[in-house]
Amino acid sequence: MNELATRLAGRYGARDWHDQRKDLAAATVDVARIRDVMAWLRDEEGYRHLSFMTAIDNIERGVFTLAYALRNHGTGHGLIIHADVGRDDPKVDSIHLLWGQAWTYQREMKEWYGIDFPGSPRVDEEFVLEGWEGPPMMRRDFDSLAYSDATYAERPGRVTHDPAAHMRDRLFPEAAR
Amino acid sequence: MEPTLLGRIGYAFVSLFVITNYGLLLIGSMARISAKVQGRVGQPVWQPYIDIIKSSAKRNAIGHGVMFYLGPVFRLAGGIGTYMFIPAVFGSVVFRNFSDSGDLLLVMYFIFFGQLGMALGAGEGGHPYSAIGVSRGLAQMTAFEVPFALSVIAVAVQYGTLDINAIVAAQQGGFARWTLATNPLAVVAAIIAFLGMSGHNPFSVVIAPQEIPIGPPTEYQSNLLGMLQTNRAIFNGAKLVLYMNLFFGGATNIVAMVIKTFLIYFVNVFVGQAFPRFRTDQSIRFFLGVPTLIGIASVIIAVI
Amino acid sequence: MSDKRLKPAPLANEGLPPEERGLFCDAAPREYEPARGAWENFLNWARSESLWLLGFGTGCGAIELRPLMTSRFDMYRYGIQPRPTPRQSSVFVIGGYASVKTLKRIVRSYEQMMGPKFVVALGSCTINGGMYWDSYNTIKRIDQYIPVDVYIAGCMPRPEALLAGFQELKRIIKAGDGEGQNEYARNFDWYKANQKKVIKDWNMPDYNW
Amino acid sequence: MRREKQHAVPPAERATPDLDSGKYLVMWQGPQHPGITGNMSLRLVAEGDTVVDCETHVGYLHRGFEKLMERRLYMQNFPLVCRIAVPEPDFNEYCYAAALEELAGVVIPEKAVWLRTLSLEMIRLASFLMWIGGQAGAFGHGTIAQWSVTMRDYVLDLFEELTGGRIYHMYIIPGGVRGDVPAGFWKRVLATMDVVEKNLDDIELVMFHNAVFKARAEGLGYIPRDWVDQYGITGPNARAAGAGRDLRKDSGYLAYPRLSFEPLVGTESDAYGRARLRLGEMYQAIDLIRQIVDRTPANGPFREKLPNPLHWKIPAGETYVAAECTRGEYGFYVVSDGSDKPRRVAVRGPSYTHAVSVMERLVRGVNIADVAGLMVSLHTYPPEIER
Repeated sequence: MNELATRLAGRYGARDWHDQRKDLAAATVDVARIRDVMAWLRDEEGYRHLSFMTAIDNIERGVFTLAYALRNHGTGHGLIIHADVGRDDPKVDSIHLLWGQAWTYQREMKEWYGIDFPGSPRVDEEFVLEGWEGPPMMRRDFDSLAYSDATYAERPGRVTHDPAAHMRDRLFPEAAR
Repeated sequence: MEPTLLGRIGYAFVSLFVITNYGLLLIGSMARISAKVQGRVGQPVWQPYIDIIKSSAKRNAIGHGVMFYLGPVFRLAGGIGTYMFIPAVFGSVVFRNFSDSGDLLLVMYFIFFGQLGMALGAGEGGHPYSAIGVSRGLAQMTAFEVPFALSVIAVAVQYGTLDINAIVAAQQGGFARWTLATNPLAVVAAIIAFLGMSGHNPFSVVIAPQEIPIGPPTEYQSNLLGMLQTNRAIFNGAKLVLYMNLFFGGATNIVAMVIKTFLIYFVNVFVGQAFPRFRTDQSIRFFLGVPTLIGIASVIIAVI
Repeated sequence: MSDKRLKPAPLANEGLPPEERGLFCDAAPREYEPARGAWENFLNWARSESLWLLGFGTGCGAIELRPLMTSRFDMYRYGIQPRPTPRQSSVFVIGGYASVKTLKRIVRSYEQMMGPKFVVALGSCTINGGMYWDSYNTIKRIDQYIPVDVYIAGCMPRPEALLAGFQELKRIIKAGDGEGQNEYARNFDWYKANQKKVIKDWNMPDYNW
Repeated sequence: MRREKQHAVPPAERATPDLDSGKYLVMWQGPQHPGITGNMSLRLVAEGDTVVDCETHVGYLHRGFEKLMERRLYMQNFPLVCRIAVPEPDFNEYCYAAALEELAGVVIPEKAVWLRTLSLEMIRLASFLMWIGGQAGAFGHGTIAQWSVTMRDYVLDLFEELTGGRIYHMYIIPGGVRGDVPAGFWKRVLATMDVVEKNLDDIELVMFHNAVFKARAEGLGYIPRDWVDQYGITGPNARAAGAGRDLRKDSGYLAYPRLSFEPLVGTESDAYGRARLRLGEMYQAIDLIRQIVDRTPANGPFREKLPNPLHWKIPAGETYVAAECTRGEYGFYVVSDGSDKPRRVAVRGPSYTHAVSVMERLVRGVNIADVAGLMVSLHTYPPEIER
């Protein structure tokens, strides 16, 4: 797979190629060229199957790291393409014309992370939430527990142990000492 | 001796009471039989009674206008009317109902009547699935009425009368004189039509829970639903009695009536358990195909 | 039918656009007097012996309803059977956690059911949030939003537990305590406030007939 | 009759009918609808009896798993992952466990490999049995549903004996499996397999040789071969279309390379062809289970000793582990930042493509009566869409 790494680096300046398994590798490209990379991988290199797309919130570096997982059914090799996009006003090229299901993932990312994919169909519609007010909830700075406590009524009498403490005291006492 | 009109009305109530309970028990026992096919124990035989009581005991009900209320009334009237003009037991005074000469046409009309009234009422309900169910039901009805009407015509031609009593009388005296023996094609066509009429699989397109839950009665609840359930029992019984009279030699006592109708209905349930559901267009195509040809053939046989 | 005539206080239906408000019934629910004595007992017996579930799998608990209504645990034996439309069903089975989006439909379906109506809530998630206690999208206790008659704990409750729960529900109904509908009508404002607190985009009538 | 071959268009070019023309009827199928799988809804626009447009609405089951997992320890996530796909939780457990093992460099013992394979195949059989009931029920054939769901229950009894849980097993944990095989278990497995196989023969006789079922299912929801890559279709839906892709063969995880089986490939991916293929896969699963029963080592460790789960920190890294579940490629994408909580866990459910893009594409031109059957024949499952 290393010749693919060199080709990818040569054509699109892909960085930090990493072989996770013998059938899974990852590389990082520039977000501006993501659509070209995808089209090239799909048409030239045989990575015709888009497994999924998602994003990782690297809040420390102030970026969302997109992850596009492709699979080459001929060689059985999987490839994960990464691209960093800034956390403030993120915009990424849509690939809904390359794969018929990509628009759904993009709609999901728009709702869950606030990453915009201009031109993607129905990208602004609500996907899984309804009447959601507040920040995109998959961002790291959104606290699920605080929101839940503030919004939903709690039944009195529920004792919430800190799970770690409970495991330390009750389940694995030998680990504590 | 010939009872007075008042006496006949009283007898009619008796026979109506009998057929209602019989129909309910028939539905309950058939549900139990199909449960056995599915490997279950099944609901109690008297479950239909409880359901009707429960539906009628609902505390609130909503309506969608006058026709909405009239729908079940028409349906019930259709069911009772169908039954009232069929002699349930041949030669019996009590179960003779109001059957007189020429009543076959009246019965045929009443079989439609309930469905049409139901269509009006369900359309008033305003639920899209009700509208779809109504259109499906009427479309299929027009389809299965063709073989049914043909077979009835064959019977009428064969016996040269439209009086059900006369038809039954002509079939007395052993199996060889039944329509089943004398004109089997008519019976085949009529039985296939009966599958559609009673709405069992594969012709249960009207109330198809997975497709249009649950068709015309979607909006009906409470006492209106109870009325529909009662009518289901009466209407089933009436149709079964009609079939028994036309094709299976009628019945000279209540026991024979029970046995014959039970067997006729059992055929439906048996088929219904073994088949999925047709699409509406497919069922129409089916009814207008082989069954219609059989019906025509039966008429020809009856004529010559 | 009589409910149409006497309406206590017409509801505002502020969630609807003004031109549509006339299209929906604006009558608040009212309480219904149970009948007296033995007659009411008889009716309650009938109600308890023919429980019609609303076929609405609101959560993963619905997966155990499948075995329940099939041959292994045959719930038809006990007069329980599913109905596809809320108008005709009398028991609402909340299958586990309810997300906000589903809660909206739960409220609608519940209000469309004809009383007396009963609610059986499955799973720990409906009691106190269960393992989704810190989720941003699932409510923690269902009885803030609709009255609940029977809770069946567990994740998920086994079919045997469901049967036991239904027997308990029958006992409650026979005892004449299954008055969830009246309770809902009595505390209508409180329930509505809770619902509107959670359901942010309230674009339906305040009370769905 | 087969539908003529449709050409896939990206949904951008979707022609939306103008609803004010009065020619169309808009209705919602679901969420409260017996003909919908799980808890989702379709907004159908019908012209007469034919659906001309459809929008799938998901999210009724959204619990925010992926957010909750970021708040919990790696071990604490195990009760969560199995609840993402209720009919077949073991695939979630396997993918998550395998991802953690790969990142943490844990090697599981031989016996655990076989027991995991057994659990995966048994849940595959159970899930298919539930599906075939749904498929028959969607066409109004309740008898098949009654039979098959009962058979599924017998398989669940085996699970209850093996893992203690009927629906949620939490049997596959990092480092191996949670428990050993109880005494006499193999005998009961084989007995149950015989019962199920016998019942499957009945089902094939009653369902697949049924003229009405053929009339309903043939030509319904025809998926052309060239859609498979365009829409990322996997699993039986793709195999029925002629794409012989089975991760069990291709990526050869667990004990599958050592088992003798060939992925089934069909020629026509319509409802009938898919149902046929899935029936074949049920027989295949029974055969695989019998092989596993023969070849599982009798003794030996079934779990690797793990560090204290409280302080189990997994070195930074990322991986994507996929398995062939009943519906297609099921994958977990786990990103670790070196702490004791995952940084990101993304679930790839096959229904994601099948139930949204493919469904919206296929349902156009279909009779209203067939929408439920089409939906079931794609074997979609909502919770893995919205997580």
